[in-house]
Amino acid sequence: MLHLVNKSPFERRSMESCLRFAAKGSAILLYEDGVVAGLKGTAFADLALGMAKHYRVYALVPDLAARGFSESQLVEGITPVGYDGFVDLVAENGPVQSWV
Amino acid sequence: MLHLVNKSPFERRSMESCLRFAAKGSAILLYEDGVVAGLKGTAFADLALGMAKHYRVYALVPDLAARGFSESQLVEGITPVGYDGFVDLVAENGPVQSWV
Amino acid sequence: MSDTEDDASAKKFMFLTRKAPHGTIYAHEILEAMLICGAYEQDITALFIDDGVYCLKKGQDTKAINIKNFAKAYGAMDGYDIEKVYVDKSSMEARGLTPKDLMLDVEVKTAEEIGRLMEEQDVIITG
Amino acid sequence: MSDTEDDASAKKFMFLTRKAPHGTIYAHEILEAMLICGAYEQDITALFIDDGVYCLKKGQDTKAINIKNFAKAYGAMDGYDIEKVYVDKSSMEARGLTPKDLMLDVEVKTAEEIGRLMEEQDVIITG
Amino acid sequence: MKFTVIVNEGPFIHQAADSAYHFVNAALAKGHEIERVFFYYDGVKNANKVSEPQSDDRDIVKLWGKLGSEKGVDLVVCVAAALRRGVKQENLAEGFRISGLGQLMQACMDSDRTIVFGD
Amino acid sequence: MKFTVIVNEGPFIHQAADSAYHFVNAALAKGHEIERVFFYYDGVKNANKVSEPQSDDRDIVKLWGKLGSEKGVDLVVCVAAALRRGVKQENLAEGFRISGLGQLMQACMDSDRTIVFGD
Repeated sequence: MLHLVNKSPFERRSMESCLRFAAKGSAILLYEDGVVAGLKGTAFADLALGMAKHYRVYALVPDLAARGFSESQLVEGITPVGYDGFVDLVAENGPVQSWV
Repeated sequence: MLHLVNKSPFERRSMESCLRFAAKGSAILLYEDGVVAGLKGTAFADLALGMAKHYRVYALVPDLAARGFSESQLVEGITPVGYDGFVDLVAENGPVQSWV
Repeated sequence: MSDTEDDASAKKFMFLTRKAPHGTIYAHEILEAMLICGAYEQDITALFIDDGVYCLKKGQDTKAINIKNFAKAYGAMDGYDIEKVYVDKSSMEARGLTPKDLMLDVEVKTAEEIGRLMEEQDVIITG
Repeated sequence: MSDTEDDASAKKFMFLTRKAPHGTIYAHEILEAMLICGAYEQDITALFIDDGVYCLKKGQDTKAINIKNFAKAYGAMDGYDIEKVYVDKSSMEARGLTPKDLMLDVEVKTAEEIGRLMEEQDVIITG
Repeated sequence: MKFTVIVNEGPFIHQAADSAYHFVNAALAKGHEIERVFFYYDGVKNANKVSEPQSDDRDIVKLWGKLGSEKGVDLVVCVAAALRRGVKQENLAEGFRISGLGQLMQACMDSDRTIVFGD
Repeated sequence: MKFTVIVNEGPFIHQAADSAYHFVNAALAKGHEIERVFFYYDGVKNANKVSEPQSDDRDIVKLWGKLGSEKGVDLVVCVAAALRRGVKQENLAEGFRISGLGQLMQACMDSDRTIVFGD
């Protein structure tokens, strides 16, 4: 299945919740303010690295760019996608749980 | 001064932020979903006890009651207040910072 | 168990409550959606995790905040054949709550069980 | 330093940004309020803490999300005599940001200094 | 004392509008003055008179309106925030008025305390 | 595939409406069908035609409306959520229609995927 995380882990605990419940191997897409969870050099970078080992983790490039970051700043193992990739993730991984 | 915390610490990190910045001795009012931060027996109860030692901590009774809790379930050192007490806290402790 | 489970055309709907009551309207309006959906003979699961478990707390009294106490309507779920009502063990424990604190008979599930339950759904409605 | 600091009738206003840009409108509308307030010759402090520090990140490009890039307007603060622009050290460090990553010259303050700064205000406007 | 109250969120979705309303009433009951209630962000939606809550729930728009028309509390909706969100003179509830951010500044300057209610 | 999209938040204040809009466009471009976009909670405010954004910003209400009137995407506003929030036939933007939660259920039943966009 696909889990969607749209909030900064610095502000809310929704990513923690996602990781507590999501079965290993699921897909997780970081988008909107959630993209900062995937960046190198932050207090959550180690968590992001760990996530990328147990899940298929993606980050939405339009949201990264809007916040002044590029895909090269994502930790290893996180795959950058566009809105078309977002659509593919939904099509290929049902059902979808939004951690709003 | 007076700090207002209206969010559950289980959902957001606004109480953590408040405690990071608020000068010792300030007043802190827990209200709305924030009242659960003051309850005994939760994962945040120790933090609440510590808060009550370094700050003057209050919790809004109408919001406790709405969520099915009573003032006797607050950890030691947190003072229950009504909306009138909320007004007094504002009047007696300026300025006011809302950790929304 | 609901009859609709044996109906091959029925879809699996999960209504997921993760927010505390009264501070925001999310839990209230998920409940409204779930009760309407009860009429459609689908296979419905009501799941309460994170601060959503507070929605089922006994003794909520909203008079002093003058907000409609929607929590009373959880009792109507049974009448709509919504019988799969689950709460998350870790969420309950973190909040110091036990099933005795709740207004409904619920089944307590582990996070792992809930993760699997999510995977089985066709639709997860949350807010 | 601003002239208004010496004006005894001027009040101390803090405009506090704690939310990331674009995911919500809060930071954008605080900035709009702050720029209007610049005309009132009060003693204004612009403070960025928590995810608010992301608002000052260089190189924001909102074309692909088709949302107005309000971040460009931070540059206008200077023209409105808003010269006290502070960011929180701990918020910057947690996000791996340094002043070089930011679009403005800012002064980095510790949480303790910021706590004291808050105490000195007459008004704190946030959202 | 004189208070300015800022309401950042619309009715029903967040408790902010309710908390602000109860705070204002409690302040008045204690003999304080409300210099102004300023509705900013989604708070401007507290002034949308088309709103029709469930009959057994509180009607926040009307409750605010009464504070304005009966107790003379100055309820100001930010024009910039309101335009964006579809609140204009044509759907403005009784008791409110639409004006600019200057009204917020002036109220804060003339008050002893400013309190923000938000999400 | 057939998708149902649920929008939980109003325009401007949260990115949810924008993200949903971009998702719907990307899905259509890839040849998927949008069974329905259902506006719930504050999401109903996406259909308020009185909304007037800044001239240099996107106009989400109009963007949605075009998807409805030009591409035939079914844009349904929940009547119960809308009444509470002051969205009615009189201020409903072009391209939207108001209906009940049954329209959400039916869409989910007829779709391969349902995706929620929220705060």
